[in-house]
Amino acid sequence: MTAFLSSINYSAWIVPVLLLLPAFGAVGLLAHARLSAGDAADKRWREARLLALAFFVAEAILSLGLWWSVDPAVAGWQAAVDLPWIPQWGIRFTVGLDGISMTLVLLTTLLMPLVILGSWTSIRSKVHSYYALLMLLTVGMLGVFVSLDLVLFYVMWEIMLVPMYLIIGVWGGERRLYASLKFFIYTMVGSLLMLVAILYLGSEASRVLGSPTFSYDFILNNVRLDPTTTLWLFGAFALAFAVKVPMFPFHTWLPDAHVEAPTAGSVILAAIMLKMGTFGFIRFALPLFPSAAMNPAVRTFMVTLAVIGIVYGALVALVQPDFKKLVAYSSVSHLGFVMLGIFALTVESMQGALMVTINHGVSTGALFLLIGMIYERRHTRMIADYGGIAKVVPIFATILTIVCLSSIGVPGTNGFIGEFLVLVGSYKTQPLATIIAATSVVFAAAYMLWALQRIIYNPMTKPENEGLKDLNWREIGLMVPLLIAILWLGVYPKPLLDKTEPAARRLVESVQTAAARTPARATNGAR
Amino acid sequence: MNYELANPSQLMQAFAPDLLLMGGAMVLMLWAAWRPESNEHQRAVGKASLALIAATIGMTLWYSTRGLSSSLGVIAVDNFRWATDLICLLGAAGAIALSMDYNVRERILPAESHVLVLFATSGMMVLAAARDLMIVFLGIELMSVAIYVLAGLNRRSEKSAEGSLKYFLLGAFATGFLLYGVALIYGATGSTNLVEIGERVVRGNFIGHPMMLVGTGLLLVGFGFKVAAAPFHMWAPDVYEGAPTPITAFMATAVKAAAFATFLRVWIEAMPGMGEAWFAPIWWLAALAMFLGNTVALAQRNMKRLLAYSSIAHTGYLLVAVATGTLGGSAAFLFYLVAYSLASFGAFAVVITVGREGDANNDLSDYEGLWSVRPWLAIAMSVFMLSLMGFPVFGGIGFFGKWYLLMAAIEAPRPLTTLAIVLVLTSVVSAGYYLNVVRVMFMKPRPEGARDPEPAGALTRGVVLATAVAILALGIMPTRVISWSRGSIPRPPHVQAAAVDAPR
Amino acid sequence: MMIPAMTPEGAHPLATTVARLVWLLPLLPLLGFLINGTLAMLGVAKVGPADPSAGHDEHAHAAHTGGHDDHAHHAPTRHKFAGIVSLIGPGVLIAAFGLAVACFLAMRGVEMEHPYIVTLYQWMPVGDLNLAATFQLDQLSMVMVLVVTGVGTLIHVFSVGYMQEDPGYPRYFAYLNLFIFFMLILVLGGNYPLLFVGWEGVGLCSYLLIGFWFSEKANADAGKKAFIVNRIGDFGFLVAMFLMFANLGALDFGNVAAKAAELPMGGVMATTICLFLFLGCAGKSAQIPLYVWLPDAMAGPTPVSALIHAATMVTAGVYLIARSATLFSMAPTAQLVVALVGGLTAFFAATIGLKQWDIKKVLAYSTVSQLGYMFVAVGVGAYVAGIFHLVTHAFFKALLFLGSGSVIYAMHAAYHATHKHDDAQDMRNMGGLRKFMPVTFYLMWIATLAIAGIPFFSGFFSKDEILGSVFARAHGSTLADASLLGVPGGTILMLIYGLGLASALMTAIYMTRMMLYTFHGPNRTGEAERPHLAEAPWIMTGPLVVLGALSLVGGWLNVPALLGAIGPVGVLDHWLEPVVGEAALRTTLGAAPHMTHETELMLVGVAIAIATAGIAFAVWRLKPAALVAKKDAVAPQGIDRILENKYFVDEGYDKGIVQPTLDVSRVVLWKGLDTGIIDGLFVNGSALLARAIGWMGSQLQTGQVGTYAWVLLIGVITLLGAFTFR
Amino acid sequence: MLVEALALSAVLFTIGVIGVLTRRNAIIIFMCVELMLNAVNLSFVALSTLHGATGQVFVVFTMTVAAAEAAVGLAIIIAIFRHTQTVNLQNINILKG
Repeated sequence: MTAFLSSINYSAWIVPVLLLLPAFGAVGLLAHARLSAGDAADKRWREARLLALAFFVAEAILSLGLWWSVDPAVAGWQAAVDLPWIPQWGIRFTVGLDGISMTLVLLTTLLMPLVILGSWTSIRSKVHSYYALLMLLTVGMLGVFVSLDLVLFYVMWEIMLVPMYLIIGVWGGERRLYASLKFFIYTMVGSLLMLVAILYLGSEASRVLGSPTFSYDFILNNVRLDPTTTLWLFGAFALAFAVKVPMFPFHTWLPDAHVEAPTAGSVILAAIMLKMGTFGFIRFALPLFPSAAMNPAVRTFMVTLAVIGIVYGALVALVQPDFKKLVAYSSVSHLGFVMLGIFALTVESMQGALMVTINHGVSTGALFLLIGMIYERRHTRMIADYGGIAKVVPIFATILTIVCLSSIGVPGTNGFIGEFLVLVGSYKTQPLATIIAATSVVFAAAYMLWALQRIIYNPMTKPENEGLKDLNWREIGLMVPLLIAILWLGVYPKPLLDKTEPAARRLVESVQTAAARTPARATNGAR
Repeated sequence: MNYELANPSQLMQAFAPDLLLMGGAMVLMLWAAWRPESNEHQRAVGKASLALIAATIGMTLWYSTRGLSSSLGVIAVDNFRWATDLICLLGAAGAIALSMDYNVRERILPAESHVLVLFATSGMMVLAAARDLMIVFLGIELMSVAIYVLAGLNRRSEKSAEGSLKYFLLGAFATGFLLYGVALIYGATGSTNLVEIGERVVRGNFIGHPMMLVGTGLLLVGFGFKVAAAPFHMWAPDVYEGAPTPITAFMATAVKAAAFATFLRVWIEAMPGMGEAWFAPIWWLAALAMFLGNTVALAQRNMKRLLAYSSIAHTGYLLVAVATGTLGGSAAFLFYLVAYSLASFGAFAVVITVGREGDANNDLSDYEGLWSVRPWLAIAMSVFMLSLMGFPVFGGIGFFGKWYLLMAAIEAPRPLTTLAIVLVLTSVVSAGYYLNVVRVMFMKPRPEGARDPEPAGALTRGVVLATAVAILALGIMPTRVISWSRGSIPRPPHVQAAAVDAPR
Repeated sequence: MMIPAMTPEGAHPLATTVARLVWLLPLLPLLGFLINGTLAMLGVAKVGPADPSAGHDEHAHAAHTGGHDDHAHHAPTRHKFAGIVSLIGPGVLIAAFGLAVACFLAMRGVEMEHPYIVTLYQWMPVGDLNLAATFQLDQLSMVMVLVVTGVGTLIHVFSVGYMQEDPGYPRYFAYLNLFIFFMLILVLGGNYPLLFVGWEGVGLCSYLLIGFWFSEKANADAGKKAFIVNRIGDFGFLVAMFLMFANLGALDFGNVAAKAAELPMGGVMATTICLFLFLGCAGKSAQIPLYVWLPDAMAGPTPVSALIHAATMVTAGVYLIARSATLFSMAPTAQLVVALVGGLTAFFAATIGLKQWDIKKVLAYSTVSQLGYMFVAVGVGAYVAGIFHLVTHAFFKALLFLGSGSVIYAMHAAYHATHKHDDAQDMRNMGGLRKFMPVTFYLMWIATLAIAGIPFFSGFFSKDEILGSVFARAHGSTLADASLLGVPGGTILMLIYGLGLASALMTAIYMTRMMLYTFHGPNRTGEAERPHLAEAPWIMTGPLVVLGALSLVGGWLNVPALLGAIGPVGVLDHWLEPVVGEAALRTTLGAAPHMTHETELMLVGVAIAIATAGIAFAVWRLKPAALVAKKDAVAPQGIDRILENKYFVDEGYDKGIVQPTLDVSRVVLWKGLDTGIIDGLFVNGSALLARAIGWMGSQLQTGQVGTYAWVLLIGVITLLGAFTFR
Repeated sequence: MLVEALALSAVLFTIGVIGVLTRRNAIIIFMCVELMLNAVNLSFVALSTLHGATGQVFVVFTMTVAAAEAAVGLAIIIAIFRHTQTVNLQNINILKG
């Protein structure tokens, strides 16, 4: 495989192609919308979704080669491309991958076809725009993972907002207007401050280099700032990422966005977009500002927020009447684990954080897909409207049970591996926080199983549920890869762990040594 | 070539593009008045005006490529002037193009309306060229008097008349302050030439001179009024709402650009030595304009008023560039002016398209579900809104405009980091109303019984398309505009002499 | 994985025997699970239409029997896949048991100094945590494997009869197979995390099987409760693992034991780890304060209660402590806690058992009580005694449960035949069943005598060994030297001994009470139903007979020296010596506990006397003839009421923990903090603030030129002020 | 002499400003604005004794501009009068908010 890939010079073009293909897809869909204007609505709809699926499948297949072509052990960026963009400002189109971003890119590309299949029948209005927006969204998401220029990163970071805003706002639920605006503005508050910080970093880098640059590598290796400035810049980056993660107390956009978004929106939000936040911490906030990240006060603060998020998210999830909202709060809890793992800063916890990142993508993505399926049949997300449906939809019930177990972190599923690694690694540096975080194993079981019981078990009290139809082949088929991932990662996570291990180790070591070099003390220096 | 301005014929040559427009406008005025009022005549004059503007643009472009310069005199011959001219001329062309359709709909028959735009534009070109406070005053008045009339052009509309009256009275009032400021500066320095003032301020250490201080302050009031900076902005929403929409677009872009350009030139050439004095006031003016413009816009339902407050907010953003006092700031200023003008003009063009006779259908609710009936129009409007918001890619060049401003603010010798943060935070507030427009168009259903917007004229459609495409294209590839704005910054002789850092 | 350097894998004597197939042991039930699970899905699933958003098919639910066949085993017909499932479900277990026996024989055949460790693959190779999936086969896990597969096989066979008419038949066997798979992972896992996989896996199966008839809310509730309470324990287990990894640097048994032995005796670290581990054990093995789930778990099918909630899963905690013997031997204080909690649980559960009417509830509390005994044993460092009781208990308690299952089966069949809806598990509705089901009757009496501790039945030996160990250690051990909250260890051990005796007495009483009310006296089932009462089919009585035999002779596994005359002394002692011997010696200060024959005889005498007295008291005091059927019974008063309601512990937990948690989450956290403060005050509040400012600003815009001029002038004055007064 | 002239100019300017702020009639307000301009003219003339002819030139410009403004202004006032039948600014406020 490796030989084949190098024979077609795969790494030289794959990243730009992955970014461009969905953009062309969007254009293609709009062109189709224009060309087929006279056709019957049903035919247009069928063709549009097929076209979208084709594009996303092509994207997924193309991206698969990354698994072989990216060698995690190599220290530099792989599949890197560096082109000039705005020379006057030193802004370049610099992209590249390491083991961490490669797994996230694959998560994105592999999940997207499933997302399309997930909304195969539920989206019927303005389908062309819908799929075009999904494609633009994909460009942004992939762009964030591959960008190695701070401005390029910011641009990619921002362009995700508009498609998601529209997806929630146009195809969403009853309170979609409120939720979409909240989502947009919440995210923007954080990211605009990050913009100022990026500019500041860039101006410092330009001073060092003598010509303008926003290169990630250059800034990483050459820009040294005084501790106070570092703290401020870290704060700006951290706020942007913390909103996206979302960390307590910046999480309140998430339940609304999740609940109101259509299935595809919820899946993408949970599975990929939240990961941008944690990825941002891993790629930018920590390595660029090690002294701030390792500052005991900052670290304690972040770990505390993470742990509050874990327990708080679980407790609030416990009492949600709406299943989507429950899953949303459970995301707050799960992402808290990621943040704990990142800021505990051991190889184990970092690997665990990455594992939870992937797992949450798979499990919560699957949960939202399942909710979407049952919503399509019953048009309600209220837990109380269900009950006892395992009798009429046994396939659905079985899959839901497995996915819930994965979300709870039952051993044998992927969820366990991630949480265990985070906790076992974090205990070395953050014992108290870890113990508090570990209590969530109880709460997670409580909210998930209670909800599960009220949905698929118990007596069937609602006559509307008696006619429910079980999953069809398409739905089963799209769940199968997710179930396989859940079990595979739970039983044999080594291949994935191997891919991220070198990068995680490098990150931990570099942050530790860099922080040791510049002792983090709050001085009354500059600005 | 270097014009010797003391020589009248060379002065004439240096002033040629302006003279072309003025002369042409006078001829057209005669022609316009010659024939009875009719739609056809109005259109014909409009076309002729467009041709005249095209000729002037051509001449300006030609001049701008010749590497001209001049001796010290009443007018400047530099790239900043040509750049400002181009922005204003394009604005005028757009305004006339929009007017030709709009006037038919609103039954505004006088053909002179287009010529008045030309007169206002020649005032702007005078402003762009002015290197003497006398010329500045003259330019401002030439521009303003024409705009007073244009604002009241729709004689059927009481709103139009009221806006015009308000603008006139307050404008004259503010002119009084401006003029008094000029007099005091003249009294303090003994000159009205900008470069001379600049040199004397530095040489004579006028920083603590009360007359100079009060004069500068009053001058700032005058400019503040023209660019609609808070708290001198009160006229703007009313006048913008009352004026015929193409004229509103003209005011929001060309008028603002010209006033700002001369403001900037005065500040760069005459006021560097006063930096200590004006830094804090301009800082606060910028902050107040951003804050007030963006918050009050949240409360607006009328699109024209909303865009008026938005333009007040953008005045605040541009003031950030002025506050930097650097060459980088000037480049950012020009770049932003382009970005803002494109988006603002496009937005007003959409307002015209959605609007109906009697300047109706300007309420936000009239935009509900626009996507389902006029998808491309809705998409274009979203591009304009996102561009005004400063959003990357979908907002095109608007993002880089903000980017440039922020970069200038952070890299200034006296970093405006706090102001930069105020800028981004008020941008967040602005998302509240810009996105609201997008949301109304895309996410609300079309109300029962709402009539579809009438098909727009070719010219109007052309303006919408051109601005939208320009915004998006320049948003991907802004390098040309960056080079252009960098090459067009005002460089007064004494600044040129000093080795100055290249702007980024 | 840090494979202990002392046991190079290939060189192990077992590596050349059949034991190298140890990985096949769990694989067999997993295979069964996969097949049965697939059959279960095929049996019920009906794939939906391609477009699910199309309108409901009104007649669709006609295909199902709807949600009304709650107790599905009322359905008359057998499942269409019943045949193949009956073959595969017990089949894989028989195969596994055969393999286990072969391994056992192989192990007997070789000289084994170190555990046999098979590395399957690298599991979590992360940083310092080099975890591999390994199986550890040694004498201890061998015993457990034999119990699990042996008793498991019998219960699978029994289930073929018991569940034959249930529509969820393949699903039942799928779960049961899965349970055995996880149980084998638990006992074979070579490190704590892998053990934990099995640990949680069996919990999961327990959850699924308790809620097997999920259409009844009580059953689903019970399953959920079991899982959540277990998770509280698992929290402790997890923290213990974190502590081990952080302080001992390893998570596999070999290295943990090696490192633990280097810890300071009685140090904080060892004690903390052990206490957290014990929290895990308390959850899984239903000890105070986490025992509450086990009685509720009786909602599951009775064979499940026998397998999971009596014989195997619930004893995992005992196994875990025996497995961690070295660690515990370094922490006498923790051992005292274990033993004391065990003793208290034994006593406490026994008191509740005295007044229960549900036959399975009696057995459930009895199980809790007996588990307490086992913890007393492993707590005081008598690991062999604990495992011994584990094994004998597996025999007689499985027998009791299956017997009660057979009774319930008969009762059900009778009620079903007459379409009567009454409680088939309440002893007040039974009575005099002896003449209807004699086989069950005799076998259950064997088990009763065994559990009561009547000499020469299996329970006598194991229980006696436990009590003797406690007594011995009270008079010389690290425990006696340690203290708990200032109370000397010796005193506590004597208290535990006392609790043990009292529990033994009560055990005899409540077991006799159960037998009397069920099988003796007049029958209270009802006139119409009586003719339908009958003995269960051979497929159910067969396993009972085997278990009966084991309950009779199980004691010979570890005959005390005192009774050396009746058989080989201390077989189990010798067998487990390589695993727990060193740790046990450390507790007893390096010497085997020594007691004079007189003391020993006295202890045995006391035990026999108490057991006999208990039975006699019950027979003397209880009058089965005076009992009335459940529907005619009057509510109990006073202490009876408290006991029958289990000291209101469940209600207390609900009021004291569950409801406050829910209320705080809902009112304070969600509505208050989340929706109120963060979202309302800060998020929407700031949006509202901006809007309010905007509104105020627009109010300033009065439309009056005068106002505008004034504002302008104020601006002018301010600006001039700023220019002139800097 | 210069100081007195400048002071008079300032006083006249202030009177003009006060007039603008206090009067309600559009025409009178406009006349107050003219007063402000002429006050400035006085300053120019006075200052030109100090700095040369530039100030006097400026005055000519100002007067010209003021005349043009007056022409346009009166036309605008007539236009509004046709709509509202009043030139009292208190009654002219349909544009607000």
